[in-house]
Amino acid sequence: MNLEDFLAYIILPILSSSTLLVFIRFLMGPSLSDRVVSLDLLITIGISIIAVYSIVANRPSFLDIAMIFALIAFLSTVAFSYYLEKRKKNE
Amino acid sequence: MNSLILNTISKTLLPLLVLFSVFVLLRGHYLPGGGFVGGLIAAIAFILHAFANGLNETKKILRIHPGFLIPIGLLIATLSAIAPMIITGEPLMTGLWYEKDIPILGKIGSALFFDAGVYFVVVGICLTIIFTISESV
Amino acid sequence: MTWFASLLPISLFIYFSTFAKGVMNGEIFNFFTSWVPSLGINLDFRLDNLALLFTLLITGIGSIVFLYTSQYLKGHPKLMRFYVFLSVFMGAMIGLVTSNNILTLFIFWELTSISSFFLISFNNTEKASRKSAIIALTITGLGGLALLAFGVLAGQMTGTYSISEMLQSPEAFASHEYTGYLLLFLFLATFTKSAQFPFHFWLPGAMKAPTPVSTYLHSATMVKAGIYLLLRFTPHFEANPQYFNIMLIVGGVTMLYAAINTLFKTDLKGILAYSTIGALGIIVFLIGIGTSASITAAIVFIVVHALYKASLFLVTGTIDHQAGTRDITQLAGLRKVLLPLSIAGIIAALSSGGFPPTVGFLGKDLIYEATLHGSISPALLTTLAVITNIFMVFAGLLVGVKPFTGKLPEALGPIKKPHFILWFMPMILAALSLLFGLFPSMVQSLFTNNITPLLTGENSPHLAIWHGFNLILLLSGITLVFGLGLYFLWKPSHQKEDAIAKIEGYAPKAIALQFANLFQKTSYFLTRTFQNGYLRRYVMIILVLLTIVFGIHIFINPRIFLSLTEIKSLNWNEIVVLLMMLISILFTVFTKSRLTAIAGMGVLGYTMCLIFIFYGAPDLAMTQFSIDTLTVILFVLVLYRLPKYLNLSNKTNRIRDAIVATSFGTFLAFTIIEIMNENPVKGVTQYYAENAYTLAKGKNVVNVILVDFRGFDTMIEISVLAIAAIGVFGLLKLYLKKHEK
Amino acid sequence: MNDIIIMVIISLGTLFILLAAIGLVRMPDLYLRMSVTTKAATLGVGLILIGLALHYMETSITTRVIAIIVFLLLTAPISAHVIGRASYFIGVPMWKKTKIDDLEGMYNTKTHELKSGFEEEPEPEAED
Amino acid sequence: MEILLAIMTGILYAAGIYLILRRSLVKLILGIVILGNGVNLLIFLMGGLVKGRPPLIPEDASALEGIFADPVPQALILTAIVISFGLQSFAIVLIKRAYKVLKTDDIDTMNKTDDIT
Amino acid sequence: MSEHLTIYPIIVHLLTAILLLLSWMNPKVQRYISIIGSIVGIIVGGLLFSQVWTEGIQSVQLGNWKAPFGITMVADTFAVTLIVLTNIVALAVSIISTRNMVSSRLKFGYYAIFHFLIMGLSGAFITGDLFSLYVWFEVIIISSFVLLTIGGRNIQIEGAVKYFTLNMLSSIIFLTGIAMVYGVTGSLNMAELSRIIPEIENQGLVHTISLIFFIGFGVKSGVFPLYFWLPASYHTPPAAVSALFAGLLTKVGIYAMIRVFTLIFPLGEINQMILMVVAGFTIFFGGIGALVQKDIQRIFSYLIICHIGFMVGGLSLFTEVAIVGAVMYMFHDIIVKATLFLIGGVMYRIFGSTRLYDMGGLMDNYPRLSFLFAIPMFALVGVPPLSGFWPKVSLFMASYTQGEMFLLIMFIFASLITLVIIAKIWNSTFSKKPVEREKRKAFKYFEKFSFAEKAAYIVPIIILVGVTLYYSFFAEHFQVISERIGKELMNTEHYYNAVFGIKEETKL
Amino acid sequence: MRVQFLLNILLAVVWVFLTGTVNATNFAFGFILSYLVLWLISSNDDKRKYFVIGPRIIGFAFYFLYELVKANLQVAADVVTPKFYMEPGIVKYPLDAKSDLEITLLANVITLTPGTLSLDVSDDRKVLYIHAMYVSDKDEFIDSIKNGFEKRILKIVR
Ligand code: NA
Ligand code: NA
Repeated sequence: MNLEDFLAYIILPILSSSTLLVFIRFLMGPSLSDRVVSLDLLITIGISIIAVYSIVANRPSFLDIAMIFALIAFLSTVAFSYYLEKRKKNE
Repeated sequence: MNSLILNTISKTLLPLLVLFSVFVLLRGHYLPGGGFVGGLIAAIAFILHAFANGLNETKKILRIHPGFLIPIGLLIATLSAIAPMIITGEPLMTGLWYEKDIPILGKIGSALFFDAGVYFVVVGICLTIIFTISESV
Repeated sequence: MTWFASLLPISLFIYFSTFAKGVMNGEIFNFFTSWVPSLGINLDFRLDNLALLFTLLITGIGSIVFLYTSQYLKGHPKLMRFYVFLSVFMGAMIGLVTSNNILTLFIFWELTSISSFFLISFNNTEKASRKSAIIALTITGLGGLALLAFGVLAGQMTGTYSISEMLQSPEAFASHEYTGYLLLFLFLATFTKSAQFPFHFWLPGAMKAPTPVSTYLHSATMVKAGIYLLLRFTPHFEANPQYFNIMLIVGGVTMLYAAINTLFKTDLKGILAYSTIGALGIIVFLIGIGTSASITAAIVFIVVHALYKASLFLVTGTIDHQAGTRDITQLAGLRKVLLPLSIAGIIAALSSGGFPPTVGFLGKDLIYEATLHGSISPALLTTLAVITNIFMVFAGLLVGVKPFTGKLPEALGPIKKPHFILWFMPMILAALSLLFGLFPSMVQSLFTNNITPLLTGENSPHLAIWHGFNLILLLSGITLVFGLGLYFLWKPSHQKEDAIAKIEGYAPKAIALQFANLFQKTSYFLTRTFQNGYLRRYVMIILVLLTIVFGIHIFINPRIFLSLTEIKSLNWNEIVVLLMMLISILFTVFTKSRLTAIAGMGVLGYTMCLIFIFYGAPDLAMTQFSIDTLTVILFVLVLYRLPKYLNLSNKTNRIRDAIVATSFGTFLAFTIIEIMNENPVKGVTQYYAENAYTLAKGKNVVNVILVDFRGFDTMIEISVLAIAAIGVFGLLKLYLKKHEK
Repeated sequence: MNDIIIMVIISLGTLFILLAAIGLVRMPDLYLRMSVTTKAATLGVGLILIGLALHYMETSITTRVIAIIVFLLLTAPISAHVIGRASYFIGVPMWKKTKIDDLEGMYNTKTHELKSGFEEEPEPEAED
Repeated sequence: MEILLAIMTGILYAAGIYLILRRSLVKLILGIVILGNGVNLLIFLMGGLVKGRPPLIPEDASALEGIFADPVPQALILTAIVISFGLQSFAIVLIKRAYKVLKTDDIDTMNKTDDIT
Repeated sequence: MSEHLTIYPIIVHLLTAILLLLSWMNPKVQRYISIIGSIVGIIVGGLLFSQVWTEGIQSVQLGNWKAPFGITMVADTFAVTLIVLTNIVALAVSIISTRNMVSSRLKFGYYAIFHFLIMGLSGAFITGDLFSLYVWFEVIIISSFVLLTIGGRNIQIEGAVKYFTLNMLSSIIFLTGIAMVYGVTGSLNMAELSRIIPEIENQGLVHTISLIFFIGFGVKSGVFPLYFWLPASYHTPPAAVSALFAGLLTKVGIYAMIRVFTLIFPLGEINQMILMVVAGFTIFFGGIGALVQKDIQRIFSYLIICHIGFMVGGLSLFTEVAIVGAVMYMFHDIIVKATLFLIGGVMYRIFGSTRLYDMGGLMDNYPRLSFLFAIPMFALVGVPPLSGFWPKVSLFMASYTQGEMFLLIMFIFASLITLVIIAKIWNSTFSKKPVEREKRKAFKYFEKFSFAEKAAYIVPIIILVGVTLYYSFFAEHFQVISERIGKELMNTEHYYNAVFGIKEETKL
Repeated sequence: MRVQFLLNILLAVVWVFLTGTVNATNFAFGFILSYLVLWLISSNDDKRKYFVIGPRIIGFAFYFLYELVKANLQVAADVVTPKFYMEPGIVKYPLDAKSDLEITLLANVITLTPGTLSLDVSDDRKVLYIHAMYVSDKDEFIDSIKNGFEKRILKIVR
């Protein structure tokens, strides 16, 4: 088994399954924070999926997407937190 | 947000992200990226800074109202678009290219300036929108 | 100085008179300037006998009215405006009767409607005036549009808009697929304008105008426009019996209906209004008989009617001006104060009644002559004519004689002598009635000798006051006797007027108004039903339409290729992505919390990114991701001031919406699958692949498209962004002060 | 570089990610979930990225991998920190078996100020 | 996958439509965002699906050869995404302003514009 | 220089807008820039027109990429005439805005967005690329949103929500259509599409796609039953903005409809019938809507809808003569509707309200103004020889030659109801006694205006009325132009040749 | 220290020019080379600090990695086994670190190691609140951090 096949048939499915697990937490919640954390983790896993996929498809340029994911993913988390605090403050 | 940790990191990330955004802008013609995404990243950098340190701090860093970046960007893009009409008499948006390669940037041409215009506009609009909203909350 | 304005009609009258000699010798004067030749609309004027008759009436009576007005409205603040309107109206009338181009004619026709609108509502602060004006305008406007349709149809059918040239294509007017429409439109135009039953009711309302206007509009001009057109097109329709039959019926009904109505009016102008309608009915009726005698009668009657009706109107006006009332029940004995006026009134009344030796007698004779020798049922036609004329006698006497006879009621108070213009003008007209009556040969040589052949191809019968003792004389006698009898026996009163008012609910006017009312209500209902302010319904309608479009497509043109091999080739990643996408959609749709919905949207965007990555669109993935992040930030920043979701729609709504949404989605999906089976040759894509680097010096083809091949799109796109940003800025920052709004 | 080593590194990374995912589902409260997951995933991604760098063995890619890892190390704790503090603030409940809560009562709910408990001069209470 | 994505596009449209038919302004905007995603996916599908072959000219080549994803729809989507972003941000602010001045999120209470007064 | 003229109308307004943004805080300068920009726009439009008129359809290949690889801008007679008219309206609105728009609005980019809107309109008219058309539409939509909402009162915001939602929806529909066209043909160049589409084997699909376009454009152009956003929003913004919207926005929808249904999807029998029915209903519902309204701006809004029926009806007949009529009507409508909304603005200043009930006495108090106002009002009715009359001749002709008496009767209905409505307005506004109000609004009434302010309100109306009168008395000019447009639209090879640089042997 | 760093870069650039090969690898090589050279020629303590930091950072990185893996494994065991052995709690951690940078670094490092999570810093910067999974003994927990991460970080930064 060469690397590409290994990644495509073993690693990627595992990563996808992890995604699914995280997604389940996203659906379950129960709090908004849980969902935000799930979203954050989803994106992190996405970075790994992209990395692995870039090897599978032999497109190193996909790494750039991963880079952008890594840089700005947490911004929505910050935004949500900002929201949670502000909302509390307003109430 | 009143968080020491976030404040510190955001100050570190700001130059990093801005640098990165320029990088993304410059390489767009060859690899994924370009003025649009670059502009977004730059904007996000400042937005993060604003989240962490408050709007006023960020505005101090920016010095000018982000709204001004919009006409500036538009002007750059427009000029690079009409440059061929003036310089070579070719139609609007015709690419003008400097013959030789330039280190790092590769080929330099009007498309690059155009992309830079896009970059500025995007930064300007994102910041204008987000800042306006946070101010008027 | 206000009489100065009268120089206009007077000089025009003189000007047109100079053509009289030539025209009477059979000459036809043409004036042609091209205007909009591409449409076949030209300034094509043609002065023949018929046109001349009308121009002289228009300018002649116009002169009188202009002069009369100078005293009647003396010192009125809006006198100049009045003259302007009147002049425009006169000009339009002249244009109308001299146009040889049917569309140019239409232009003038509409101008008369519009300028009469202003004239009728001249007393603009009175609600009744305004209402009458609008009714008149609506009715005549409808007619005008019908005329346009007629003109265009006739023009298309004959290939010319020149009225005289249309004569070359008689078949268009006789038997053509669209001749029916032609008739419909023409009659709609003329019957509305000339106040034929059931469109007549605008005319009594138009009496709200100052009396000079009524005089002008209803004696010689406005209402005669329809008559003019009918006469003008008589040669064209020569071979079409329907043309004449319809007129006969409509004219007959109109004259009878109007005649009877005169009994129940107490306002002088009201009586005159109905007698005008009656006269118009008679003219249409005469044209409808369609013989040369009847046409001649119609022409003569036009002149007769113009003279006496104008005169009576002016008399009425002076009475009103001096006595301050037009109520016939209150008026009597005015001869003592207004002697010259009473002479004019009596002469006009006599002419109206057809007493010899006025020209009215001549007219009446010709009418009976025509009915007696009509093509169908002379007895019936004659009976109708006699009955009508009896009422006309009555009406004439009532207006022209009654106010002057008897004892002056004290209630009227002291009455000043009028300015001489106010009695002299009606007097001129009355004198003319008398003059023409005494010398019928003048009428014949001036009018009928030339016009009758023009319209019928036959010579005019000999006109004379005295034809010897014959049936016609007898009929005239009967008419006068019964008319006089009616005048002495029937006293108009308010009670009678009120009594008839009770059944006026069934009159055309009431029906029309009810219809208008109903129409208004229906309009209101429909407008509120459709434009009810509920955005969701608006959206719904659009979506349902779209769904129907796709649905029909799927059902009548099913080309769906589903292959299972595709499902088998799926790998786990794809399944996971699809699953996540599906669930996050459902989640976003059905969650009870806004924030969770936004988070769900974030996941949705993220799965889109993954799809873009898997299928070779890194730029898209990047952009989608950054934009999604920004959108989430935006939402979050905005949302915390907004209230929580409320579950607002009820279950039925939700089910209904779900049905629409799912059927739309399903149909769309099928259509997409269908489209994906098309495999177009993508020349453009191929070109980009080959030339992105060599010609545009970029290796990221998507980016090269964005900044070069289709760079201008990007230019516009950033403009969109700029606008949006400015908009956001303004929307949130700009709060206008009260005075700035 | 030998493919086997890359496979091992990537597999390890994947394993950590899987663990993080499982942890996220299994852990009983938000704080524990965050505790478990954010870092495991960061480690996992880092390993996978290293594997990728080893696979390509190109400067441009290696630098980018390093950049991503640095970015992650900078941002991942921030996410956890901001969401954790916000959650505590709005009262996302802790697991029933939580032993200590030193943070309790330290936040000023109005001003968001956080006390240390070591303040030198306790500020006089504001009169409302 | 093509067919599944086609169906997914249908679902996105359906979801968007369902949301914009709700009475809440927020849902309305969410619906529009989802519809936007649907359109993007549709455009993407219209270019034909090609796995893992982005339209990037390799470093050692001067043209794209063989199979590659159609760049045209990608460029169109990019433009569309950006434009929708502009519109959406404006819309989001609009609902904020609407809520501020009208004091409601319920679209059904916004029916004054068509009153006949 | 002259070979690039095609693109100038866009560049002029783009640069003007940028300049305006740069002079952000200086309303005074903005006013001058805007007026100068509009005047330059008219000049450029005029030059382009004369070029098109003498040399035939002009095209520019943006980026110097030959069609269909880049974006082609095509100025045919239709487009260029619309551009000239657009710029004239722009000048008028620009002038009235100097006073109708308070300085604070200008500081929030009013003028810049206004010029972006004009740029968008010009772009939509001359683009030869389907996707580009979408992008131009978005420029138009977003700038109109902004103009609609800035400084918004409650009702304005409410109107904007409706406007936004429905227009957004229509954009999505339009984009869906474009995607499908690309999926079927692999091309976006409109000229190329005109050749590819007929070759498609699956014509059923093509037909469905054409209907999607119809619905998309239908919303924008305000046809039944897709017009709801229009009456809900057009009466809400200041007069200058309403005038701009009324004159131009719906026309872009119509323009697109005419363009697409002549060039890309020439109307077949079914679509003709659909359009015809739609036209009839549009006339009917627009007309009755206008009839029941009590506010002058709302009445005009509904009349916009009603008169859209003329244009859609003309298109539905699909003969050269009918297209001529539709196009002629469009030209007339652009000018007159804009004028009417400007007049509405003046009336608002005079009476402090736009409700008919609150008005009156205009004719007695402002006789000269009344005369001025009467011209566009009666032109709208189509009182001959004013501008509204001329197109009807062609439309009536075409209805007759196509044997569509239904349409003919609907046209008559539209004219009649317009007549009644205008007469009603006349009665309430001009004729009736002014309403005595105890409490007057606290704002500057027209009578208190300085001369300059009055001029700013009246000069634009005079300009537009001047155009109307020119149209009215020199209708031949417009007729000849429209006939050429009809020829160009109905014979697509001219367009195709211009785009693909094929020399034509015979000129039009 | 800053001077040293700039000098280092300058020398690396000079190296690049000298060798005539303009690329990243050569620059990195030049950088390391000049670093060593500078280290050799450095005279006083202040200058020396620049050269102590390098190895310390590397040392810290390894320590961090070690802690990361170790803790990860510990948590992993807890995650995959059915029963939870954790004793979670929020611990008030008194800070020695003073500057923004120090506190942030420490907090982030703590967060990055599994099982612990920096929740917030008190406004007077005296205390860091840490959520931890395993706090069987609070003092021991605090000590482990004090002597582990905090000490190392302070060494690098100060
Ligand atoms: Na790009
Ligand atoms: Na180019």
